[in-house]
Formats: sequence, C-alpha cells, structure tokens
Amino acid sequence: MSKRREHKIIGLRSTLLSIALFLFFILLSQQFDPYNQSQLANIATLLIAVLSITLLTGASGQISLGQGAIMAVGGYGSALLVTRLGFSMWISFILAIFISALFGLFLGLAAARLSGPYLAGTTLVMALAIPSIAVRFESFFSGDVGLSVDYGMPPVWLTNLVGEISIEEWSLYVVLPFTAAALFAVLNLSNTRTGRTWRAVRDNEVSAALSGINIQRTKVIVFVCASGLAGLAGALYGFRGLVAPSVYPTDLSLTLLTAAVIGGLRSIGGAIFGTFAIVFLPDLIEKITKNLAIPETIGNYLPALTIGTLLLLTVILNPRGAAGALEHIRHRKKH
Amino acid sequence: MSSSLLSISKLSVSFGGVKALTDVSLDVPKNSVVGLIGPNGAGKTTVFNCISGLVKSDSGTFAFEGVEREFPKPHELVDLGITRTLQGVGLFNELSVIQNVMVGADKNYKPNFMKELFGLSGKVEAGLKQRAEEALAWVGGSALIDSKPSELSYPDSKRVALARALVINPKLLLLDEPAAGLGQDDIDALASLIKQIKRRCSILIVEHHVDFVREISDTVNVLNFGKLIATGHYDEVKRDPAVIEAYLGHTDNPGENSKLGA
Amino acid sequence: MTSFLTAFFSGTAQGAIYALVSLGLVLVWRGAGIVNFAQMGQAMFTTYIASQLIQHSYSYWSAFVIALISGAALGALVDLGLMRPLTSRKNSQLLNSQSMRTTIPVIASLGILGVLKALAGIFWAGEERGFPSPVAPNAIKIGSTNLAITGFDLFVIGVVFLTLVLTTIFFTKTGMGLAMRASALNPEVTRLSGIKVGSVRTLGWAISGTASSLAGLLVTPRTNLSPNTLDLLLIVGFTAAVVGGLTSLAGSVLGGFILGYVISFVNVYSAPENVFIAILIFLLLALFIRPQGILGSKEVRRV
Amino acid sequence: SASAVSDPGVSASEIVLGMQLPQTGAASPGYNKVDDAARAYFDYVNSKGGVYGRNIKLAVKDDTYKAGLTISSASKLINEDKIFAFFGSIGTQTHVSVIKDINRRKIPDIFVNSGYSGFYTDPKKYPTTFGGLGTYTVEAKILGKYLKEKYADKKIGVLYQSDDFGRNALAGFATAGLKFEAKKTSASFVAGTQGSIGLASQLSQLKENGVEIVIIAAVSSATAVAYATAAQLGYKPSKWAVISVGADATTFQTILGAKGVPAATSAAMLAGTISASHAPAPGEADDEFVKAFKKINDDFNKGPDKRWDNNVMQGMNIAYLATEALLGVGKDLTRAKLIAYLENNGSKLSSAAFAPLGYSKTTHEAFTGFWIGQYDATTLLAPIDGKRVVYTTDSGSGAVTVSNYKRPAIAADALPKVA
Amino acid sequence: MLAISNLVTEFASVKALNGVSFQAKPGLITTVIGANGAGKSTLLRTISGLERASSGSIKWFDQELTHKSVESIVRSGIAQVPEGHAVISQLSVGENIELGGLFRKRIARGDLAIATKEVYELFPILYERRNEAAGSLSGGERQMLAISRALVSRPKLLLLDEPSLGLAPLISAQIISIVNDLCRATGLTVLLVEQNANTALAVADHGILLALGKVVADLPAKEMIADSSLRAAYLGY
Ligand SMILES: Nc1ncnc2c1ncn2[C@@H]1O[C@H](COP(=O)(O)OP(=O)(O)OP(=O)(O)O)[C@@H](O)[C@H]1O
Ligand SMILES: Nc1ncnc2c1ncn2[C@@H]1O[C@H](COP(=O)(O)OP(=O)(O)OP(=O)(O)O)[C@@H](O)[C@H]1O
Ligand SMILES: [Mg+2]
Ligand SMILES: [Mg+2]
Repeated sequence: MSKRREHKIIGLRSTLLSIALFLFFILLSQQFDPYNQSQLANIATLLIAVLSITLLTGASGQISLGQGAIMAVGGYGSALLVTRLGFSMWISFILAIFISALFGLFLGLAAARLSGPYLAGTTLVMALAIPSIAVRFESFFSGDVGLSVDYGMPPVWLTNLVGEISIEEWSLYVVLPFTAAALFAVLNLSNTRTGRTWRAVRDNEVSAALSGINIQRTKVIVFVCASGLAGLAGALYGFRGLVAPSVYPTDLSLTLLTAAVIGGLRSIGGAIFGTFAIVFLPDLIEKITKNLAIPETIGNYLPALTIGTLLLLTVILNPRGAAGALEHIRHRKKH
Repeated sequence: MSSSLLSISKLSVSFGGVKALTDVSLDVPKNSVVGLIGPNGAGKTTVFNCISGLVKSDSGTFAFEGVEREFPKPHELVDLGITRTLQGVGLFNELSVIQNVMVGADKNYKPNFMKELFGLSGKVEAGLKQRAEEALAWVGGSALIDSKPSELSYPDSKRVALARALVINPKLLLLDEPAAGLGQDDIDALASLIKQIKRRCSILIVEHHVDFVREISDTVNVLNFGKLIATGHYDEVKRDPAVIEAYLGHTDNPGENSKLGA
Repeated sequence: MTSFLTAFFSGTAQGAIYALVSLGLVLVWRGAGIVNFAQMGQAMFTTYIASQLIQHSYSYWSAFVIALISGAALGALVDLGLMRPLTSRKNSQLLNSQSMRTTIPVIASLGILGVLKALAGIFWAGEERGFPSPVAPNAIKIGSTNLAITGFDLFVIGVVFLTLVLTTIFFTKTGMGLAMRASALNPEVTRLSGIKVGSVRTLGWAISGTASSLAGLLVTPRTNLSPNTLDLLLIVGFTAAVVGGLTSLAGSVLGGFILGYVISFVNVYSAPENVFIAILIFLLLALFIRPQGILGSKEVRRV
Repeated sequence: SASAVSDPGVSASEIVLGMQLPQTGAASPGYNKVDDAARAYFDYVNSKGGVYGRNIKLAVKDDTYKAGLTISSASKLINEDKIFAFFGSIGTQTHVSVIKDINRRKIPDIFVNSGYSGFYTDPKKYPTTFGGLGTYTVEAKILGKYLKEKYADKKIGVLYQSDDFGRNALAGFATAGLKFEAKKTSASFVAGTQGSIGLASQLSQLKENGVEIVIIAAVSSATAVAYATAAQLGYKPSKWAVISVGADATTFQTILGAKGVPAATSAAMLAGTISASHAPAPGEADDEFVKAFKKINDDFNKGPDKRWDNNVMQGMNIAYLATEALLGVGKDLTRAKLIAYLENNGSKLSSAAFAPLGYSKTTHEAFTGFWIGQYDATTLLAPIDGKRVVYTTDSGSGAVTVSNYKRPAIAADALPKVA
Repeated sequence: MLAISNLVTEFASVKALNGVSFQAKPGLITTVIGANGAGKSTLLRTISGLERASSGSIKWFDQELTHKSVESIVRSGIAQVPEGHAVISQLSVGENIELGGLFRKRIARGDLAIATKEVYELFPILYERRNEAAGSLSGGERQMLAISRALVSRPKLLLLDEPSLGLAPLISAQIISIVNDLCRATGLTVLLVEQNANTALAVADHGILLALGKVVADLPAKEMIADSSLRAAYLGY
C-alpha cells in the first residue's frame, strides 16, 4: 500500500480530504434545521480539539485530561483581543492558536518530564485550576460572568450570495474553514516525518533517542501543536456566546477524550466519528426517552450513562475504538 | 592515535554502592571491529550506556575522531555518526518496517516543520524512503518492508534494527549482543554482514558467542568486575590466564566447541 | 488562638482525609498498576448505599460495615468486569506500546466514574444529603479554647494511621502482599510462580475498594453527599499521592497531610479562590524537584 | 396584527415556554424542583381551561450548570421545541451565555431565576429579559441596613460562597454600608456541594476575630454544613443572618437530619436566625397563597421530590405570574406584546410576594421589596416582633424605605385575574 | 513422564505447533532444538499453560495438564524459565526469588529456606544484590535470577527456554551442569530449549528436533549429534 502512494502528493491528498470534509458538512447542513446546524458547528469546533488529542495521545502517547483548559486559554485569548483591544474576530482566532501554543510550550516543558498517570493527574489538576484563574483575576477576566462574544450576524455579501441564513448556519460557516485547515495540517503532520517521529517516541523512547530524536523537545513540540489546535477550538467554542469558566469545565476535557477514544485514538477518521457520536448521541437519547416516556429523573442521566458505557465497552472490546474495529474487520476479510 | 575513531579513557561509573566500571580505557580504530567481552555483570553494557549517554559517568573522557568532548546525550549520538542497537530489539511496534528505518534515517535531512505542515515535504519523504529501502536491502530485509514488527521472526526483527542503525551510514556502530538468541545460520549470516559493514564503518561489539567474536573482531577487550583485564587479538587474549579464569573457563567449555560440525 | 494554629489544625484535619484518599489511590497503583480515577466515584456510590440504609433505620455501624463490604464488592466488580478484560492478551496486543497500556486504564477508570455518577444520579440524586459521623464532631478543647480540630478529625487521623500500618505490613511483610505487587508489575512471571494472579488482583481491587469506601464514609460528614461531592477530593488526593510518591504508602499519607496544610494555609492566609492554582503550582514544583515523589523510589529502567 | 399568527410557540391550543436549569450535576440540588413546581401550576391552569383556551406547555432542558450546554440547549428550545418564550431559567453563570442571543432574537426571557442585577438594570441592553427573583443587591441592601441599625455595636461578618452569587451579595452589603474586612470580618468558602475546602478554617477565622453576627450568603445545603461546622468548632455567634436563597428550612433540616442531628436540635440551631423574603415563608400555613399553592403542588406536581419548600414555592409563584401576564396580553399573543405588557403593566401584576415587581421601561428587576423575619422554634420564618414590615429599594444606590404595598388577595380558584 | 500427543497451538493465522507428539522421560534431560520460529518457545508455553492448546493433550504422569491454569500447573511441580530474562524489575532480587517459592510457603517453609540458600550459593552475585531492584541487574544476572526463581520452587519438571541466552560461556556451562546434577541427584525432569543445538545435545539424554511446528526427529541425543544430514537440513549447518 505504501509502495503505491506517491510521496509527492502528501499535500494534495490532505487538501482533497479537507475539501471533502468541508463539502460533507455543508451538504449535511442543508438537510438540517437550525438547531442541528448549530450542532454541526459544534462538531466542527470540537473536532479540532479532538484532533489535538489524536495528536497528543494517539500519536505521541501523552495523555491529557486538561485539553478543555487549553481551550479556555484560546477562548480567553481571542475574547480579550476582541473585547479589550478591538481585534477582528478572524484575526483573534488565528492569534488564539499562537497564544495557546505558547501556553502549550510552558505546559510541555513541565509535561515532557511526566508520563502515564502522572501526566494524566497533572493535566486534570490543570483543568480545574486554569478556569479558576478567571475568577481570581476578576477585573481582567470578568470572573464567572465572563466575556460575551459571538460570531455576529452573517455579513451582507454572504446573504446576498446565498440568501437569508440563520445565525446557526452562519456559525457553521465561520467554523468550517478552520476545521478544514486543522484537518489539513493534522493530516500533513501525521503522514510525514513529524508524525512518524512522534509515534516513534510513543513506541520506544530509548530507541527513538538513539535514532537521534530529542525526546524532551519532541514531547514539547507535540504539546505546542496540540495546544495550538485546542486553543483554536476553544476560541471558536467561546464565540458561540460566552467565554467563561463554566464554558470550559473539567467535563469538557473528559468529553473530548471520550470522543477520541470511542472513535479510535490513533485515527483521524475515528476522531470525526467520535465527535459526531458525543454531540449527536445525547440528542438521540433524548428523543428515545421522550418516545418511551422515560421519566426525566432517569432520562436526564441517560446521556452520561450511555456515553460512559460506550467508553467502557470501547476500551474492553476494542481499545482502538471504532476505527480500530473497522480495520480489524477489513483485515479479517483479507485473510 | 590519529587513526583512532573512538577513544574512551579512565571511564568510571558506580551505581550507589556498586562500582560498575573502574578506569576503563578503550580504543576503537577506524574500520575495525572491536569486541568487548567479559563475564556477566562485568560492565559491558554499562560501557555502551555511557558512550550513548544513557548512563552518566563519574569520570572519564570521551574523544571521537580525535576531538575530545563530553559524553554525548542519547540523541546527539547520531549527529556524531554513532548508532547503537539494543540488547532487546527495540523496534517501534506500531510503525511498519520501512517507517522504522525511515525514523533512523531522519538525520539525513534537516527538519522543516512548516513544509511538513503544508504538505510540501514529499521530496524529503521520498528521499528517506529510498535510503531506508537501501538499508533494508543491505541487511537482506527487502521483503519485509510493509510488515509490522509484531509479524517478524526474531532474526528478521534484529535485521530491521540493524538496518535502522545503518541507514545513516554511521562511522561507528555499537552492537549489544547481536547474536543472542539467533540460530547458527543466522549468526553466520550476521558475521558475513558485519565483515561487509566493516568496510564502511567501525564496530564496537558486545557478545557472549566467543566464536563469533573471534571470527569478526580485530581486537577484543576483556572486562571483569568493571576493570579491563586484557586487550589484544582474540587468540592472544584467550590464552591469558586471567581471562580464562574469569570468563572462558578451562579447556572444553561449551562455547568453544559450538561448531562441532564445521 | 492565632491564624497559624487555625491553619495548622484544620490543615491536619483536612490532611487526614486527603491522606485516606491518596492511600487508596496508591493501594490500587501498587496492587494493580493502575491509577484509579473512579475511586471517589466508588466512594460516593457506597456512601449512598450507607445513607440509604441509615434512612431505612439501620444503625450507623451496620450501614458502615455494609458500605465497606459493598466497597470491596464494587472494587472486585470493577476488576472482573473491566480491568481483567482490559488487560487481556488480545487487548494488550492491540495496545502495542507502553504509553497506551498505561493510558487506556486511566481512560477506562474515567468511564467508570461517569457511569457510577449517572447511576447514583438515577437512584438517589433527587437532593443533596447530609451524612452522619460515627464520632461526635466536637472541637477539642485546651482549657476553654476550642481548637480547629474535632474529635471526629482525631478519629479520622487514627483510622488513617491504622490503615497505613496495616497496609504497609500487608504489602511488605506478607506473602500475599508480595504476590499482589508482583501481579501488578508482571502478571506472566507471577503466574509462572504459581500465583493466582487473577484472584490476587481482584483481592487488591477489593481492598482498595474498601479503602475508598472508608474514605467516602469519613469525608461526607464534613460536607454533603451528592453524585459530584467527591470529585474534588480525588484531584487533591491524587496530587497528594504524586507529591508523596505514587509507589509509597507512607509517602501517600505524608503527601495527604502536606496537601492539607497547603490548602489550609492558602485558605487562611490567602483565599479559597487561590486554592486550585496553589495546588497546581505545588504539584508542578513537586514534580520538578522530585518527580518520583518524596518517599517514592525511582524506577530503574535498563536497556 | 399579521405577525400575531407567525410568532413561534403559540398556537390555537398551546403556548410553549422553555426553561433551562441544572437538573443534574453539582449545582442541581434544590433548584431541580423549580421546574416541576412551575409545571404543576401550569397543569393546574390547563386543567381549568388554560389561557384563552391555550394550554401552557413547559419544555425543560438540563444544562448541568455548564454554559457550553446552555448555549446548545437554548438553540434546541428555540429551533426544535419552538418555544414562545424562555421562562424561569436558573443560574447566573449559565444564563449569561445565552442572554445576548435570546435578546437579539427578540424572544421574551421572563422571570429569570437569578438575582444578578446586571441582567435587569439596563433594559436597552437586554430588552426582553425580566427578573424572577429580587436582586441579590436589593436583598443585601435591605438585610444589611436592618442588621447595621439593629446591631450597631456588634462586629458583623459575612461568610459567602465564592461564586457570582456570593460576591454579588457581598457587594450589596457593601452598598448598604456594612464594611467587611477580608479575613477579619469576611470569609469566602467553596460551597458545600463541591466539597467544603476551607469552610472550617474560614469559620475559625471569623471566630478568632470576634465576629458576633455572621451573615451567610450561600445555598441552603451549604448553610446547613456551615451551621454544623460552626457548632463543631464551638463557634456560637450571637446571631446568624442568612440570605433568602440559602435559608430554606426544609433543606436545612433534611441535611442536618441525615447527619444525625435530630429535628428538634436542628430547629433549635436555626431558631433566632434572621432572614429576608419577598414572599411568605413556606411554613406560613395560614397564608392564602401558601395554602392554595400547596394544594396545587400536592395534586399536580409529578416531580420526584415534591416536598413543599422555598424552591417549590418560587416555581409556583413565577408560574402564577407568567399566567397572569399571558392573560394580561390577551388573546392576540405575540412576543412583542408580551414584552410591552410586562414593561407597562408588570408592576401591577400581583402574586404571593409582598412586594410588587419592579418592571418599568428603565428596569426589569423583579421584586423590589423584602420583609425581615426570624426563625422561630418551629422553623417558621416569622416577622420580627410579629408584624410584617416590607422594605423596598432598588439595585442602585437608592435608599431603603418601608413599602406601603398591599398584596391583593388570591382568587378562590387560585387563578390570576386581570382587569 | 511428560507425554505430549498431537499438540496444536494456533496464533491468529499461524499454527505455531502443528501436531507435536513426544515423550520426555523422568529424571532425564530432553532437549528441544530447532531454528528460530520452529515453535520451541510455544511448546514450553503451552505446557506451562501460558498458551492455550487448540487440540491435543499434555500429560504429566497421569495428570492431564491441557486445560489447566498456569497456576495449578506450576503448583503441581512444573516450573518454567521463560525466554529472555524474565524477572520483575521493580521488585528486589530477594523478592523475585521469594516469589518463586511463595506458593510452597505454607507447606514447606523449612525446605524453602534451604532452597533459597542453595540458589544464593549457586549465584553469589544475587546474594550480594538481594536488596536491590532486579531491574538494575545486568542481562546475564537477570537470567540467573530467572533461573533461581524457578529452582526455589523445587520443580519436578523444569522447562528451560534458552537458559544460556546472554550468559557468559563459563556461567552457561555452569548452569547446564547444575541442571545435569539436579537430574541425576533428584530425578528432576528437564525440557531444555536451546538455540545452540550442540551445547544442548552435549548434555541431553534425548533430542527432539522441531521444524515449522512439527517434530521432525526424536532421537537419543548421541544419535542426533552424529546425524549431520539432519542438522544440515533443519538447522542450516
Ligand atoms: N542502574 C543500575 N543500578 C545498579 N546497578 C547497576 C545498574 N546498572 C548496572 N548495574 C550493575 O553494574 C554491573 C555491570 O552491569 P552491566 O549491565 O554493564 O554488565 P554486562 O557486562 O553488560 O553484563 P551481561 O553480560 O550480563 O549483560 C552489574 O553488576 C549490574 O548489576
Ligand atoms: N504471541 C504470538 N502471536 C502470534 N504469533 C506468534 C506468537 N508467538 C509465537 N508466534 C509465532 O509462532 C511461531 C513459533 O514461535 P516460537 O516463539 O515458538 O519459536 P521458537 O522456536 O521459540 O523461536 P526462537 O528460537 O526465535 O525463540 C513463529 O512463527 C512465531 O512468529
Ligand atoms: Mg549486558
Ligand atoms: Mg523461543
């Protein structure tokens, strides 16, 4: 298979895949009502964050239970740029990547020394501590009430072009180019030397070092890249309406991880699948509970229960997630 | 001295109370195979670990190509032109064979993150792949390219590990027990491969198969309890009473007659 | 009484709780090689069981014992239902690298936490509950001044040290303890030594489940009981375990008390808003200065 | 008008309202009863023929007190449940995430269960949002003034939960002229549900600094833990004062009961505590509104826990007010008309509260008055000295005065009547 | 007597053992030789229960081992030294050895102490390092430890998978002779897998030659040494 792949077309292939993703979302959104369009925008946003886990945990083997906190960094970064310094939303998104990447640099310097449960716990503490900074320095970060930011109304040229569009649809259009770009970058990185280096470090640190890879630096770079992505996602997520601690709770980090695991930590397709699952599953369950007239007191807990169970089943039955299962089936067929 | 590639002198290491190495000096001339032998726990692996920066030395100097410097960090080894195989196999389990070797080849190209980010590094990839294929061909592993390490037989995985070390055309190759666990025919194949490699680079080798060591090495160093007890050609060294006492044992030891049929 | 003494005593009291939580974490780590993020979920669940029994007019102590037993059962269940299949051969082949083998159980334990919380929500979460303490929580007096520490706190400290001593003896002095550590570290070699790795690990989970359940029973009297009450405690307990050394039982207890003081002094001399940041900074500092923890031992890895 | 037919959520047979609240998760206890109570009242109204033949339907979304979810579920209420208006949403932190969007879409956002004055004092900013609680500031000003005058010679301290609610209340007390010095007379703590990191040390600090009057600004469950902890530490302030959100006697007694404190003891602990309320205490069995609401609660509440308490009462009361407003707008119901009606006539709406709504063109604050009471030995919040005096003020710097508002009686069928 | 008949062990797609039958007589050393990947390790692992046989049977005297758990097989007196320095690195050297005899602790405490003393005498370096983590040992030292762990259980059947791997010639000769002595003195039965056929055959009583999961020769060791055509065909020299 790898023999057939011409190396010159790495960029081309990822360009095509990203465009395909873009068109897929657009086409899908045409079938949807505004609410589901906003859910699609949500998926497009969270996908970027899940991809950051695919890189961090999937490719380089470092676990983070605090991606949500890094999203908060991106969110606050962009929201402050817009509300305090009057930057345009678009530029603030781009800058959010750099702000959170810088944050990732510091985090990475600490995290590169840690592994396994140590890293998991430290990032978990971070997930809790970072949002509380907003409350601590209330005058700057506006405390619990947070910073109100949004995508604004669709610009006139667009409505002239495609007709009246809902706020929800507009949010999808804002997010989608960034999602496609993120996918493009992640595909490129994972299919070339950088990604290979990361996976080498994940598989065997000593061998990797002896192959000339600077382990510490590589781990820091992974954190920088993953944080940049998560920060972008956080900025986009914040512009749904608010940047505040309660927008980036600890649960958010765990939800992202769940999406990545259900889909398959190693696979980009898995990340897409997992993100769809965690966003649409609660809606599906709500529909079912309504139809079956399950009382609210149970129904309210069913999404969490289902997603938790799904996570457990995934790790028991196939820790490589949906993507891994698919691969398994394909492999079987070949034999 | 000028022809010496690697020269270690007065290397001492201790772990807590254990003195693993005391004042060990070692010289690897260019284009030669140097054996490092000695009983278990003598400190052979520790010498390797010091050279490759996995263990910190207490004292001692390190000179490569006549230039004295600090003992390198593991990832700096490749920059000097030194590669090492591990006592185990140490392949990257989830990378295919070719990718494993491509990782080893990385140092041939300067990294360019931006190009990779934008998918413009096709040329580099192609170059890496070509080198990796060549290295695999050299060790006789061309057929393995698309396999996963878990699918390889033990000798084949050792082959791949060797290819990964050879792919950057190192000046010095450190081999830690490369023959361990191999069958006789694979050992023979390895011996002839090493003779080929020798034309391009020097080799420092730790091995307990003494016949193998005898066959391939120009000089051997014998370690015992962390001290160098003998240096010279194998046939000289093997008559050294200290070596016999510490390592080879008297007369009909099993290692000596491993090639009954030959 | 000065602020310092206040901070000291309430730090001691809180520290005992954190020590208990962190001890539980270290128990599973040593007995099963996993950091169990579901631990406080188990604690919460079994405390609900106790609370339910007390509401149905069981005596405190019978509810207490039943909660401990159900803690053991829940721990065993987690092992049998999840960790055992997770570490099965098929799965460990799928998880080819060491990093994944340590990552996946962490994720699995988070899954358990989610499921336990949801179940507790379905069964009991109509309202937040109080939970009684076994010993009258009255402040200790010196002369006529009340110290910021109660009889109940002393009871908890006693329980912590008793647990520490018992578990330490168990782990280092008994064959079963050795078998348990060995099972966590290398199941295959342990099985080849004739040890029933499966049962030993299940027992390990049961013991730690009991410890978690004990923690739940002793924490909730100071707060209230709801599905989420104990989340924070896990994070503090984990930090304590890391600071003290994830491999050392005594270290975990030490870490617990240190964290108790850190939090208490921040509270008294600074403000509660700063607690989480202080924990994070403290954790990072500790990891930088002594990555293996105060009493933890560095793992020797050879090539 | 033509737009009348086109507003979502209103049909010939139905009016759909939407509520967002934490039904699960750390912040849910207590609050998760409000929706059931409101629905019970609406069901009662529906059983009596609804509002001009239209049944009121309440769509409820659980946001677990996480703003990320609030945003999604608001969109769901708008686009899928097609609600006419948001009603009674709970939570400052969460509501702030959607308020801008709701207002931009001109959807009425009525009887919000948050005392955060920032939502209401600038109707230009949030024209469609109307409060459902007296603001924390108003309450704190009233309670603060009372305490300041009554206990002028005593050292007064405050224990507040470190979030927006606690800090808002603290600001209100400051406006009332009570001065709290950090660490001497004021202490913050993390609320009980999240593990009481620091509660003991904060209380010890107050104790050491000789604080005699302790004001608590925290939720009821945390209040209960605070009382218990203080008792354990041997701290007996000569007076407790508790802000209304945290002064639910039922919750207080249930929590302590489960901790093994007998009902008589917990009642004794609460006795003497000062608190404020805009409505009658749930325990005032003779109050006509309490009587009527309690009966409806018994008959119509389908929630898991319909125990009669402050939360249930609040849910009923805002449902009553909503019904009244919908009746007031008339048959031809539109969003714009509802908003206009509330702005123009809101202050004339009556409910169980002893103070009118403060709605006007310049402010959308709800109840502008509170009466001060003290818990008696039977856990009933009773007017001090037996006479209910209602004080009134605004969320700004206005003075606290005695109100002369007279609460209109409830109709025999417990349905609101409009002129 | 160890009697193996028609043993088949499969991995996903390969039959690592494809109908293996032979017998190993008590008190003798039987060596299993073959090229890399012939199935030698799989054979030992199947006997000790680490791998599940898909068919066939393994009998130790009249005891059927085929579907028993590893623990119960070990407890019935069968010890294995697995391939490649199998010790528990984080435990101390002493604990590793203790572990090997743990299941006998209750039944034979006194003998356990003697057995422990014996292995320490055998490998004095292990005694010196008994309180240190096994992970700090050198490759060869770890192999000594792995062997010691098996020996303290006083097995009746010892399965040795490449015991000389990574051992210096002197030590490996020493180990082979110890094993030999044990056989003669205590009636220990040994199944010895060695990469180096000649070394193994030199001490063994009997030889089994394995190729692609099948027994291709089952001869007394002396005859196998003599048969150079066999070696040429299956071992490549
Ligand atoms: N990290 C360490 N901690 C403690 N002791 C160590 C450590 N590393 C090595 N040693 C000790 O130093 C000595 C030399 O070990 P080394 O691994 O270099 O031996 P070796 O010559 O390679 O032996 P072998 O042939 O058995 O592999 C041994 O006694 C070993 O136990
Ligand atoms: N866990 C496994 N999964 C899949 N295949 C395996 C596994 N273990 C062994 N095999 C395969 O079974 C066959 C026999 O392997 P085995 O390890 O028994 O050979 P061996 O004779 O011991 O070789 P060596 O001399 O290299 O140790 C080989 O083809 C090997 O690839
Ligand atoms: Mg070695
Ligand atoms: Mg083998």
